Amino acid sequence: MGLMSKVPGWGMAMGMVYTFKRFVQPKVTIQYPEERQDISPHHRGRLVLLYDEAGNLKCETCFQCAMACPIEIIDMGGVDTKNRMHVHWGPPEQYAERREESALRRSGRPVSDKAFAAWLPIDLGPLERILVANDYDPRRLLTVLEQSQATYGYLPVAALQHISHSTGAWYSEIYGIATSYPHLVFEPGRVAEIGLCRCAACSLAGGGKVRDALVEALGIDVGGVTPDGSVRFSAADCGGDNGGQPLVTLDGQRQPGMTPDKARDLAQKLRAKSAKAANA
Amino acid sequence: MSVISRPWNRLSLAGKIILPLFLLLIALTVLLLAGWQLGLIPAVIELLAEVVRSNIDIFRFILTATLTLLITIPVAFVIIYMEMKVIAFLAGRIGPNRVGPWGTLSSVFHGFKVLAKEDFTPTGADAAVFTVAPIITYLSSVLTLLVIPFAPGLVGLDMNIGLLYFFAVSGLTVVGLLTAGWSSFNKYSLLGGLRAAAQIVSYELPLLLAPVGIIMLAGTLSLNQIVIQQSGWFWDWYVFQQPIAFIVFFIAAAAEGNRTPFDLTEADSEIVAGFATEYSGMRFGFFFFAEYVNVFILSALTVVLFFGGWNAPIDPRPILEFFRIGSLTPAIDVSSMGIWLLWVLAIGVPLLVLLIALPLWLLKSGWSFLKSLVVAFVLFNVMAIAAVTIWAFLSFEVVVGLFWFIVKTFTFVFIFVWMRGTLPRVRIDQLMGFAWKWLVEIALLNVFVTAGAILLVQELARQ
Amino acid sequence: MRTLHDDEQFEFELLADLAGVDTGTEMWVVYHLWSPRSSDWLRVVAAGLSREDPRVPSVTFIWKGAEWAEREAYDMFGIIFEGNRDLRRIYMPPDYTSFPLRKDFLLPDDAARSPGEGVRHVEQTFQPAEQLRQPVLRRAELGSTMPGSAVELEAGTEKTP
Amino acid sequence: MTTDRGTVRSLDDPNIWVDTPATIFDAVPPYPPRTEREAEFYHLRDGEMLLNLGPQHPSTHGVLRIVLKVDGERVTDLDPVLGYLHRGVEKICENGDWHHAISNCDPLEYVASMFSEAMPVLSAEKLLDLQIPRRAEYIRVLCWELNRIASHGLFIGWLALDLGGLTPLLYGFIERDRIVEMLASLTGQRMLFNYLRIGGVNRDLNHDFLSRLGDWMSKAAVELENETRLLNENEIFVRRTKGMGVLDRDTALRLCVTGPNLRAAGVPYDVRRAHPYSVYPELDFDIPTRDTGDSYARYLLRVDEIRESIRIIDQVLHEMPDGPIMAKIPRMIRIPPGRAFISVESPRGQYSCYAMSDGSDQPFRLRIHDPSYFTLQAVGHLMPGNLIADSMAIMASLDPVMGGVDK
Repeated sequence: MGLMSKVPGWGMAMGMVYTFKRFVQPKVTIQYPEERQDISPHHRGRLVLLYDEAGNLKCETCFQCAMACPIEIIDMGGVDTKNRMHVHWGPPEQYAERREESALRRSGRPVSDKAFAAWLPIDLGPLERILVANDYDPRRLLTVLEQSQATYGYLPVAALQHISHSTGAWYSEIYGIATSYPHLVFEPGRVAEIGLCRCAACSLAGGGKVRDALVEALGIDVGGVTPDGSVRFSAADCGGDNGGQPLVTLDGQRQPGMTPDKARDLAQKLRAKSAKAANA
Repeated sequence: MSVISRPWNRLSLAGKIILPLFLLLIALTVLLLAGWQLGLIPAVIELLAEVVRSNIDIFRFILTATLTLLITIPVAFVIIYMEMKVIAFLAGRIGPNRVGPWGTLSSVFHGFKVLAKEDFTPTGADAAVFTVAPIITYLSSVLTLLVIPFAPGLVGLDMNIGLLYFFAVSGLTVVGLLTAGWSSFNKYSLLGGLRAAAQIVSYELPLLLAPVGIIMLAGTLSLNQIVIQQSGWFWDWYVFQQPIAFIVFFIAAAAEGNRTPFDLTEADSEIVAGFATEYSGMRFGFFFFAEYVNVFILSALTVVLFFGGWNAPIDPRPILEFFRIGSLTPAIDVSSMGIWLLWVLAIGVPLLVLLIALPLWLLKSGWSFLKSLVVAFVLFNVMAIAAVTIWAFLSFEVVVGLFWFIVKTFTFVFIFVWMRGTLPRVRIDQLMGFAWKWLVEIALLNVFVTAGAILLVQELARQ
Repeated sequence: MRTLHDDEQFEFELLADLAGVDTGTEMWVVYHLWSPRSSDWLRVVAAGLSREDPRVPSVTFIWKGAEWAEREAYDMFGIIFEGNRDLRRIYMPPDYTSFPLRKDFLLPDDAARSPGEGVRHVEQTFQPAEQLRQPVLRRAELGSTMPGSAVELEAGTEKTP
Repeated sequence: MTTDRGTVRSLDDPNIWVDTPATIFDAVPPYPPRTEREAEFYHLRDGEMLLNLGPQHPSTHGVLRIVLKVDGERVTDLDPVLGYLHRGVEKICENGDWHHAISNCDPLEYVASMFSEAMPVLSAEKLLDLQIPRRAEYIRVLCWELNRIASHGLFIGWLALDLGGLTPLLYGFIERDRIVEMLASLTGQRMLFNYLRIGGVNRDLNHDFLSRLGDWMSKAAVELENETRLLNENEIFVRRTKGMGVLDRDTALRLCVTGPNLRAAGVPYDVRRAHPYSVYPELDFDIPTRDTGDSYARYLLRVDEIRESIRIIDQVLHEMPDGPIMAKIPRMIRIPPGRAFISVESPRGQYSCYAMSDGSDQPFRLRIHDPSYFTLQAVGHLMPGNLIADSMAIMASLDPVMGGVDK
């Protein structure tokens, strides 16, 4: 072979011959869905919950594994041994949740800054009494939220976090429930509310122009709250009898004869009043 | 206006497309009918026929140009699929086998994917040049197909300067690559473009010099004549008279088509994707197809120049005389059958299908009669197609030529892909050194040797 | 160090490791030296560096490879190696000012707060010689001959951190 | 849609204009040069251009950005920018106890993680001066050598890929997959094994592992020959690697390069012989060295090392004693205060760790010395003067792994 390898192309030719040999040899690909690779029984790749012979789950949420996990990726939730209380270990949802206090803001809905006064320390006494009354039951979250809004006037972030911690319900569950009911409010203090009816009749009567004026004045769209938390712009419903004018309500009362620039003054008056109240 | 505008924006997107088309259709039919009545349309057709008859060769060129453009698409698909499969098999894996039977449709879906992808122009890129570059590359590699003789009668335009035209047009790819590299405002593509220019220009020389020996032997530049002169047994092919030229030509062809081991221009481990870094969508598709059409053309040219284009390796005629078999073409003259043809099609075909279905149904007890009918029909189709191809193969000269041409070309494409699977890449300065220091000298030497040989032969012939 | 390296009697030609250590009260730099021939090894500890301004002569003049080890020690502990031509941060982003591996480095508050608050700002100011100082050519100044791309970039103004 | 402005409307907030990538990501940093070296690097003479071998470049082994100063095709200077894969492993190890340190150190050298896993294990054992059972020692050596072969097999594939050859990488992966599947049957994981424990190993050899090891050993040598036949005499490969990136003896020593790259420069220095640990003194194997020190020598040297490893595995299998695989240590170990410096011969060089313990169950300081860190630095000194294409080949032949570089 010594002599032949002096010929310039010989090395490459031998390489080509070898690849051609591999060309005809059987292939190693494993067609995944049809054929499965023979993974050894000792493979630790799959986290599997074991069942004992009686058929019920061996894991009794003792959190040994979650505590021992060096990179804290085990996030467990379950019911405690007496099947009474929902228990939960691990960073609340994902890492993103841990950095961003309020799921509300992360959910992308425009929310006023006041709602995020980070951890305004409120006294949790009354909240604790409410939770005991409801037996820390995550299934009765709505009643807990309504009672806590009754006591504090609104739903402070600290209260929501305490509820989440004690009942084990996740942040997103609590915020999901709180945001889906209009009467649960996140902003402290009186929040003026401007309602505008968007039905076909009102729109034809010029409701679109009023809406644009209000949006431009308040800086938010329907269903939002102004950043300084003073005015909420919600959707009202005239039920058809709007008498030829778009229905605009202020805190529920109908405002007759509402033209776009009248609506703008109303909105600015409201924001000015709350700004005055804020720095007073 | 609000009455029309209101339902219009309520129309769905599809509705907005179909509605105007429908209206257009109605208008056209009305126009056609009116024209037909007034005798307007036949006059127009007459005029057109007159124009075509007057300058026939321009129309022939346009026809062949569009035909070659259309041929390249399936050819490129086949070669892309072949490359994917062969490299996979070389590397011990199976390659695409999910889309279509044995993965044959995967290259077609590559084409669709390339069409569907967003065609993005980077911020600093010079939009005009950026768009034109892939078109130049693609056209220059496709237009060369005009000159290649696929089969005895089947050649786009039998120019008597075929070879010269081929090299002139394929020289354009450099322009495309360079402009692509420069205009996409990216350092990597600039490097890629410059490398491409240097490489292709420096390998153009050996590519041109190698066939000079053959031109001297053949005496003409027209590819058709060259192939005709190589007819007969396989030892009449030029590769046996010009072995060195063949080796030089093959290496230069590999460099010309940017194939490994010379694929410096889009060396993905060094300069990301060379000149095609910033391209996406259909523009990248042009480059992608151009490369594979280039491979097809270069192997086709090697076959035409050195391996006797569409000539069969063995000359059937002497063997036939030996066995005293007359001309093989069975003389079924379909057109003269007239009504019988109708009968054969109407009854013969179902009868045959039934004939095949019965044994299937009886033997395969599990199958319902309908299923065996379907299977029988499929089998019948397969047999019918086989019969037709054999009949065509025997009776038409063109089909035989085309068959041999395709076989030879695809062996060379296989060799190109095989090289791509095995060999590593050559460095830019080694590549240039190899071209200038070795290939050009050998090609020149070959030219002189052939010239000397021809003179010697003439001298002997005269005595 | 030089004697250890060159002296035939010791022949410690191989710098196995250069490590910075923060012992809570002071800073150390620990060198491990190995000799390629015999299997004996040596640990040299430069202890007693003050936490405010830990300065150590650099060993890059003997082992050129120590350059990055020193860069890492500077990046993680803030230990300044005099004589190292290229002492800048190697892992952390260039405008990061606190030193992560120090004992007084609190991860949560540093991650949350913007860099630089509360931790001493050690930034090596280096004024290059005049002719090196000419402004670096920015894209707009490259004389963009491309008529189409009117890239209005502010010409050549460096954005200081 | 080509935006000729340098800025585009940002997606989250329509009224914010954001620089388009083309304008932000420029090789020239926005801040003034901070050190003399940086100033000298970013000062462009005429004809030179700064080229960003960006974090997601196809041939950097992991996430690494190199700013090349390029004059035409020739590299005149380069400045690697690290930190893209920096997870602060040393800081995390200081916050977790010694058992956590093991699984934290796994992804450090992810191609051969059995070696980087040995760092906390061996240093804890040295601090405890614990005598672990011989069977555990032998199993560890077996796993180390298997891992070395897998890593070198992959090295051959990467080197060929960086030079343009497609199939050697796949042959390398087929080869590596057999070994990794075998190790998975022993340790449970395919890549980051987490198998060593302080005082021994996690699980004993099982039948599945031994059967796979058996049929692999039978055709290991033949596979190796086939694998290298494709590249050894290939003219293009040889011409691209011979005489490329020459690292002679004293520059290697001055650059603190260790392992195969140093042995390719002619220094017969192997941690397994120079500072023997576990059962290596009892095994007889020799240290292959080359003296030309170029990429081709490094390639051939790693092929010889695979042969050596196969020999070692042979001996280990024959002399495997039986007995316990775990020394008796308390569940919650308190490492006595002290300092230990241990090192292991990993496929990329001397992988060592300087561990300090202050008596609590958490390591006080776990300094990890990764050979790829210094190999990458050597790349910085070897590349200037070559072409861009060669810089890839040189870096591939030195075989740094970014996980270890950006600890």
